[in-house]
Amino acid sequence: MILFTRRAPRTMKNSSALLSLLLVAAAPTAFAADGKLVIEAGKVVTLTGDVIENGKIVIVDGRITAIGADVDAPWDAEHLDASGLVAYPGFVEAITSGGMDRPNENVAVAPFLDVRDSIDPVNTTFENFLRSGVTTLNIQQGPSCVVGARGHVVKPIGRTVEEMSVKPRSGLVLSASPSRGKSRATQAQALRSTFADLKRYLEGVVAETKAGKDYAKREAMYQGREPDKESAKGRDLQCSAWDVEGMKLVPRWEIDEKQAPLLSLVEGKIPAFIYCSTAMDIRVAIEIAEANGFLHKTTLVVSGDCDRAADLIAERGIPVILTGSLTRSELDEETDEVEDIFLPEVYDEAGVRFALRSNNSTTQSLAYQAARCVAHGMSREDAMRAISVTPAEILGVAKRVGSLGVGMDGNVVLYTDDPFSVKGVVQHVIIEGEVVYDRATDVRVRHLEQGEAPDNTEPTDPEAAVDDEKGDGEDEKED
Amino acid sequence: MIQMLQLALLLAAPVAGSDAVVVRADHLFLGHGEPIEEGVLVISDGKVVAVGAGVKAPEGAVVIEHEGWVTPGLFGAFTLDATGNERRDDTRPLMPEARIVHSLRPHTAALARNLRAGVTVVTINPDKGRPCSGASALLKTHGAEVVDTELQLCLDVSYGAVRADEHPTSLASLHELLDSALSVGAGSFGRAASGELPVFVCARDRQSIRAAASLAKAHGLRGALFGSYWAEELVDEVADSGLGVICDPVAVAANQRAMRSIRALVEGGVNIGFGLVTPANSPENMRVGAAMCVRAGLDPNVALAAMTGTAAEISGAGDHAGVLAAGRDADFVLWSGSPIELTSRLKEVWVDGQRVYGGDDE
Amino acid sequence: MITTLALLSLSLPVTADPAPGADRLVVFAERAFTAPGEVVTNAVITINDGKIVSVKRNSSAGSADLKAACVTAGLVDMGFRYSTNQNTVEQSSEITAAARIAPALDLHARVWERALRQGITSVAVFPVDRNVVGGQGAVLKTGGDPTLEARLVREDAFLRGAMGSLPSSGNRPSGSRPTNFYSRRPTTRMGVEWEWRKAFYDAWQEENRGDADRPGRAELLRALSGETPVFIQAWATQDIRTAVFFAEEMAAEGMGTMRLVIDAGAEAWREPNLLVRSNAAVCLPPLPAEGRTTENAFMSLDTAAKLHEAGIPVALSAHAGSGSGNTLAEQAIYARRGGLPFDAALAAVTTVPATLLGVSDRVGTIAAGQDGDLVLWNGDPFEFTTRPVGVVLNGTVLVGGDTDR
Amino acid sequence: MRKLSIRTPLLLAAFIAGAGWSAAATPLGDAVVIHAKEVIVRPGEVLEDVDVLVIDGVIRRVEAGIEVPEGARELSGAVVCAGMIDPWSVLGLQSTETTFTSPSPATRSADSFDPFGQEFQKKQALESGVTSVRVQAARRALVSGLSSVMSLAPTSDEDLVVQSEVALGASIGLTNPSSGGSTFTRGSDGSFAVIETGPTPMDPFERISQVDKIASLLDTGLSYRIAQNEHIHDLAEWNEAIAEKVKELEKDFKKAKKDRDKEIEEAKEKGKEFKEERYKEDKAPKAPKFDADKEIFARVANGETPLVIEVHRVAEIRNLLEATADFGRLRMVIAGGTEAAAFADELAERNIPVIVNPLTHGAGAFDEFDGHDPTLAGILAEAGVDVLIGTGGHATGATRDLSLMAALAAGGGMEEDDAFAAITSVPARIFNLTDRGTIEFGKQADLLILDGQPLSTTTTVKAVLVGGRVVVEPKE
Repeated sequence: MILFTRRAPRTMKNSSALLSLLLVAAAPTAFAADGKLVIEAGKVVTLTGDVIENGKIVIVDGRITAIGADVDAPWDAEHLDASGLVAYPGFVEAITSGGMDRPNENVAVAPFLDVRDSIDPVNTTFENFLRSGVTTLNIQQGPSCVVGARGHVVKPIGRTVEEMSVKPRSGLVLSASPSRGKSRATQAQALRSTFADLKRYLEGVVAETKAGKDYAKREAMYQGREPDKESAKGRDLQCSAWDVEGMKLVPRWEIDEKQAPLLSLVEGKIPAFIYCSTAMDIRVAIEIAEANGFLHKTTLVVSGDCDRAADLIAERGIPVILTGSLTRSELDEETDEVEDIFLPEVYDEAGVRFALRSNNSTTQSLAYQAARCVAHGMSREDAMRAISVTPAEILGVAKRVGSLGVGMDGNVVLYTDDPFSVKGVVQHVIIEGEVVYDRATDVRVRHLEQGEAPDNTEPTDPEAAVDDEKGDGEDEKED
Repeated sequence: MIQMLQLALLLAAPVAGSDAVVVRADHLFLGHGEPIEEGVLVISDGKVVAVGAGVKAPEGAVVIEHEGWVTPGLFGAFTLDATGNERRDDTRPLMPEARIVHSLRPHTAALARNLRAGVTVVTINPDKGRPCSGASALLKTHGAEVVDTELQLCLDVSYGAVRADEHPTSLASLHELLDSALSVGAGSFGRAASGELPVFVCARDRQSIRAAASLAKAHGLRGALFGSYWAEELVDEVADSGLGVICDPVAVAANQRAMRSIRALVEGGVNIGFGLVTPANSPENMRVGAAMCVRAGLDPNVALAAMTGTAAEISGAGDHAGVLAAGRDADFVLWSGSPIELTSRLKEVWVDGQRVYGGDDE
Repeated sequence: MITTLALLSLSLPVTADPAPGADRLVVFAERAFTAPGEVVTNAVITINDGKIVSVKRNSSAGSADLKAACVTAGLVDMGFRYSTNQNTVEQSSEITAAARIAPALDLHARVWERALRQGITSVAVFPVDRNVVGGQGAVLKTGGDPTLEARLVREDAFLRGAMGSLPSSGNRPSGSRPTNFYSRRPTTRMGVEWEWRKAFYDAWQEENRGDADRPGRAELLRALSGETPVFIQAWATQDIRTAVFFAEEMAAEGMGTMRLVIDAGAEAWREPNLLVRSNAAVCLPPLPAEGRTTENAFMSLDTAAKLHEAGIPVALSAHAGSGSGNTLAEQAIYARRGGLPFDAALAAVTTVPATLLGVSDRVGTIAAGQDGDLVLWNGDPFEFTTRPVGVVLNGTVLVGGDTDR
Repeated sequence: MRKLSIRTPLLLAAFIAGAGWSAAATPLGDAVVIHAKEVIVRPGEVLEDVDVLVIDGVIRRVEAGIEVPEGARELSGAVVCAGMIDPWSVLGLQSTETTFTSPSPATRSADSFDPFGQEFQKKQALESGVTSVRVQAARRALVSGLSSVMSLAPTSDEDLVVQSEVALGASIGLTNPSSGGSTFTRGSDGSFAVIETGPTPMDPFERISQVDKIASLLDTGLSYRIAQNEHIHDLAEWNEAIAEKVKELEKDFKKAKKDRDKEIEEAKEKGKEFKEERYKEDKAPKAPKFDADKEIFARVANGETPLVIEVHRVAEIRNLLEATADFGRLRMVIAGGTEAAAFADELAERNIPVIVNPLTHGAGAFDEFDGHDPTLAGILAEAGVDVLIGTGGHATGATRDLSLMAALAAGGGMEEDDAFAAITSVPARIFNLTDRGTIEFGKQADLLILDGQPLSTTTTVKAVLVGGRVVVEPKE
C-alpha cells in the first residue's frame, strides 16, 4: 500500500514569508502514528545488539518500546506477522539530491537558501528509496556551488516537508570541486574569499557598532547628557580558528541573513558536507575547514580518485561519503598496466570511516553497494554498518535511526531473505510504526520486474517516449 | 653572430676553387658505425674523394683542421613544409602515380631553416591520411635541388586513412584495398610489389603496424613504416617484415613509451631513422629527440646513424644521401662536438663541396 | 586479486611443487560447476598444453597451483560490442555480407583486458549497427598473444545484421540532392527490411541462374541454408517481428530455413511464442536501470526467466560494458533476481552462446578435451557478494591467482 | 581483502619519497657528507676534490677533507651541483587548469597543482635533477593569476608549496578569448587525448589592446594603493581631530550639563518640549572598498610581486615596453619572448629578465613568429639580459627535459655556464628563492650527484637530495 496521495507539486520559491508560515506549522511529530505495532519477525538484526531469532519489535507512538524474543506487547497493538521475513533497521542515505526540484542553484555562494523549499514530497525518488529500504535520507543540494544551501534530513514519506522532516538545517554544502567550466584554483580562491569576506563583514559590523557608540558618547557629552550605559547584547565569537574582537557588542539578530549560516558554520553549530571529486580537492577542503574552525563538523563527499588522499583524510579523522562508482581503474604510466582499485577498501585500510551511497534507485541500491563490499572481502557487519549506523552517525541522528533499539524510531525494513543475496527483496517498510510500503501492492515493481504496464504509464507515442528518455538522463546527472 | 666570427679565426684557410679540400677532424662520423678518430675527409668537384683515418691530403689541397666532429648532412625524413597547402589530393583513395614534387615551392624559408639545423637533404612527402597518396621526393635543402622525383610510394593503413563517406569506411576494407592493389601489381603498385620502389607506410597504432608488417611481408615490400610509438610490442613482426621504421618525432615531454619503443626496435634488429616531421616540429627537434633516446639508453652511434645513414637507407635514398664515402656528394656538417650533445654548436654546413652556411659567410 | 595482465609464472602460496611447468596447471575448487546442472565437489582440474585433461574429485587441494571456492568455465559473451567505432563497418554498401571484422581488430585495445577481468574468456565480435547486413562474425579469445592466430576460435561463425532504426539513422540527406552514398541507403525501418529481402532474393536467384559469383553471395547463401546462424539485432517488438517474419518468408518461399538469433532482443519477453514458432534464440542486452533501452524498448527484470520458461535458448551479454553494475556476471545476477534458475543463468553465459556460435567443442564447459578456460570465484558464482577473483585462459593464469579466501 | 594489490601507487610514492608524505630515506637532523671530484658551487665556479657537509637539510661546509660526523651518511660522485629549478612549468597541473581562460588575479597556481596525480612525471622530473618548479596555471588568460613554486619532493603537505604567490602571470596575444586552443581526438584504443592545436590567431589590434589592458590594470592597482594610503592618512587625521574634540567636550561637559539642565527647566516653564541641541561632526573617512583583484595589482605595480608576462611578437613587446616604462617600481619578467632578440639592449637596460624556451613548437605553430628558438637565449645573454630557461607551459612532462633545453640554448650560442645558471641560480634570484639555486653555506641542500657535466646528454643523475634527504637513491 502506497500511502502517497498524488497532488500537484508545490510551486514554492524562496519566499521568506511563506517560510516563516511553515515554521509555525511544523510540528515535530506531525506524522508519527498514534497506533501501536508489533512486528513478529523470523529474525531481527539490530546491528548494535544480537541477532534475535523469532523476535518481536514493539513500536508505540512511532518509537520502539521493546525488542526481543520474549517481550510483552500491548494488548491493543496491531500485529504484523513477518515470521518468514528478516527485520533490519531502515537504511540511511547519507547524502542525495534526489527529490529536489533542481539539485543546484545558480548563485555560487548561497548559504541562505534551504533545500526545504526545493523538496517535492511527491517526487518518485522517495518512492524508489522506500522500495529499496531507505527510511532516512539527507537531502542536500548538488556540488555545483561554492557554498550551497542548507540541507534537510527527511524520511521518504509524508505529504509535506514538515511531515517528512527528521532534522531540519542538517548541514551546509560546500564544494571543493569547480563547477563545469571553472578551474580548481578559482574554486579554492572562491572558498577562501567567502570566509575572508565573512570575517571582514563581521569586523565591519563590529567597527560600525563601535563607531556608533563612540559617536553617541560624544553627542551625549556635547549635549550635556550622561552617556547611555553600555550593555553587551551579543556574545563572543565561538570559532576555534579565528576571532573577531568585540562581537559581544553585536546582537546576533543584526547579522545579515546571508552571512548568518556561515557564522553558524564557523562556530561549529552546523555540520559541513564538502564535495570533492578528485584527491587534490581534499587538500582544499581540509584547508578551508581547518582555517575556519569547522573541521570537526566536516564530512567529505568523495568521488573520482579521492582515495589517493585517504591517508590525509585519516590523519584528520573525518568521515567520508562515497559517491559514484565503487571501483576505479588506474593506468600505471610506468608499466602501462591497468589496475582495478576497489575504493571502500582503500578508505578502510587507511582507517577512514565511510558511508556508502546508492548510485541509482533500483539496480545499485544501498544494499547492492554493501554487497559489493562483501564481494571484495569486507565483513557483512561492516558493510551493513556503512549503509545504516555510519551514515546515521554522520548525520547526527544515530540515536534515532540506523539500528534497532529501545527508544529509537520505529523504522524497520522487512526482507524476504538476506538483503545481500540474489533473492532478498524488501517486502515491507515500516516508518515510525506505520507500514508505509508493501511490495505486494507495488505496481512499479511489477512493471520493472515483470513488464506489467499499469494503465497510462507506458508512453504511447514516440514523441512522448523521447521526452521520457531525456528525463531519465537528467535524473542520472544529479548524482 | 659573434660565435661564428670567432670560429672563422680558428679555421686554417678559406675555401677556394674547385680543387681538393681536405677536412681533418678530431671525430669523423661516416653515417654508420663508430666515428673515426683523427679522420680525414677529402673532397673535390663537389664529391667525396676519400675518407678515413690516415688518408693523405692531395698536393696543394686546402686543409681545414677541425677540432670537433664532422658528420654527413643530417637526413630529414618525412617533411611537409616545402609544399605549401597542397600536400595531398583528397579526391580518391588511391593516387599511386601522384608526385608530391609538383607541389614543391623551392624558395620556401622552411628549407633554409632546415639547413641551419644541419639538415642537408629531406624527403618531401604527400601527407598521410589516404590509403595511397602518391610518391615522395628527395630534395637538397640548399638550392632546393630535386634528387629523386619518385622516392617512395606513400601508403597509410591507419584509422586516419578511412573516410566516413567514401569507400573504404572500415579498416578491414582499407587493408583489403591495398592488398588487392599490390596483388594486381600495375604501375607504381607493381614497382612497389617487385621491390623496385620503396614504400613509406604510415602506421600510427598497433593494429596498423601489424597490418603494415603483414602487407610488406605478403608482397615483398621494402622501405619503411612511419610510426614507432606503438611498436614496442610488435618488434618481431616489424623485424620479420623487413621494413625499417621512421620514428615518430621524440619531442620534449615525450612519453616514456616513445623512447622505449625505439630502443626495443633497435634491440630487435630493426633499422630506424628519426623523422624530421616539419612543420609540426622544429628541425632542431630531431637532435633533441636523439638526445632524449640516448638518455633513455640508446647507443649514441645508432642515434647518429638514425639521423644520417640508416635514415637515408630505409627511405630508399641510401645511394644519394646520409653517408660519407668516395664518390658520394660532399654534403657534410662541422660541429663543435658530437651532434648528440645538444651543447655542441653547428659550425659549418657544406653541400656539394661548397660551404653554404657558417664559417666566415656569417 | 584482479590486477594486471602480467603472465604470472605462478609462484603462488598453495603451490607444493615449487616450479610447475608452464604447460601444466592444476586447479582445485571446493565446487566446480563443470556444466549447467553438474557440480563436482572438491574438484581437481588438470590442464595440459592449454587443454583440460581431467576433472577429478579429490578430498584435498594437494599440490594444486590454484585454489578457489568455486570454478566455472570461462564466460562467453556473444553480444560483445568490441567497439562502437564505426570503422568496424564498411558503409559504402548496405549489404557487406562478406566483410570480416577480424583483420581490423585492435588486439591491444583495453577492451579485451576489461572483458577478461570480468571472467569473459570468449566473445563474438561483429560489425555493429550501421549497415543492414554488416558482415561476418567471429569468435575470439580475450587473452593470450595479441595475434589473430592465437586468439581466433572461429572465423565466419555467423552472419550479422540489424533491423530497426539504427541502420537507417543518419542516412536521410539534409538537402534534397543526394550528396554521397548515404542518400542511397534506407531511411526507414521498411527500407531496412527491404534491403534484407532484396539481398537474399538476389543471392538466391543469381545462384539459381548460374550468374557469375560476386563477393558476399556465398555468405548469404550459407546463412539462408542454415549452415551458419543469422544474428539480427532487434531491440523492440516491432523489429523482432520483422526479423521473424523475414525468416519465415524465406522459408515459405522454399529458399531455406535460417537459424535465427535475435541479438539485443530487449522486448523478446512480449511475444515469446513468435520465437518458439521460428526456433529462434535470443541474446539479451544488459539490463538498463529503469527498464528502458536503446530503440525505446522496455526490458523487464524477468525477461531471461520468461524466455527460459518458454524453452527459448537465451544468452546474456554485457555489451562490453565495464565497471560496477555492467559486467556479464552481474547480468547473470540480475537474470537470477528476475527468476532465472542458477543452471540456466550459468548456461546463458557459457553453453548457450558456445553452442549458438558453434564452438561448444572448445569452450563453455569444464571437461577433458575442452580449452583450459576457467573463472575462479570467491564464493558461489552470480551472487552480489561474490566476484571472479581469477581467470585462466588456455591454461595460463591471466588474472589474479590470489586464493587466500 | 587486506591483500588486494592496489598498492602500486603507494610503492611508487615511497620510491620517489615525495608524494608519500611520510617516506624519508634520511630523517631530518641527520648529516650527509658527499665526496665529490667536482662541486659546482655556483655556475662558473667549480671546486675540485672537496666534500659537501649537510646537516639538518642545510649546507654547512664545502671544503676538502671534511671529517665525517658519526652516523652521517656518505655519498660520492663525480660532479655535485645544485638542484635545478624549472622557472616556467605546468608539471602537476591538470589540463583543465592550464587551459582555463578566466581566472581572477588572486587565484594561486598552487591550487591547480595536483599533489596526488602525475606521479610518474614528477618522479621522472626529480630523477632528471629538477627539484623545484614554478607553475603557472591558466597560461592563455590575459591575467593568469598568481604562480607558485612547488617542491617535487616535499616531506609534508606544508612543504609542498615553497611559495604560493611568487609572481603574477599574464599573457599577450596568446589566444582569442572566444576560441579554445585544444581539441580532443580519439585514440586507437578508444581513449581520448588532448591535442593542442596552438592558440588561435588573434587580430593584431586586439593583441595590442591587451597591452593597454595590462597597463590600465596596473594603473588601477596603483590608484587603489594610493587611495588606501590616503585613507590611512585621512583616518589618522580624523582620529586626531576627534581626540581633540573629545578633550574639548570633556572640558566643556560640566558647562554643557548645566546649560542643558537650564534649558530643560526653561522648556518646562514655557510648556514647550525640550529639544536636544544638534551635534555635528565630520564623518569618519571611509576606507576604499576591499577588492582582492586590485590588491594584487597594487602589489605588482608597487614591485612587491613580479609580473611574468608571456609575450612573443615584436609589436607586442615594443608596446609592452612602452606602456610599462612609467611604472618605476614594476618588476617585469618576460616569458617566451620568441622575437625578443630585437629588444635585447633595452631589456638589459631596464633589467627585465626573459624566460626562454629554446624549442617552441616549430615555425608554424604560432602564427607569424619567426622562431629564433635555439639562438635567442645566447643573444639575450650576450646583451646582458638575465636569461632563465623554462619548459614553457606546453606539456606536464617537459620539466624532465629541462637540462636538455639548457643544453640546446648552449648549442645555440649561450655560454654553457650561463645556460646552467638559467636553470639554477638565476631563477632562484629572480623569484626570491633565497634558500636555493647554489651550493653555499646556509642554503637548503637541494643537491644533484652526477657522473658528468650537468648539461651533457650522456650524463646521468646518480642521486638527488632535497632538503638534505636522499630522494633519488644512488643505483647500483
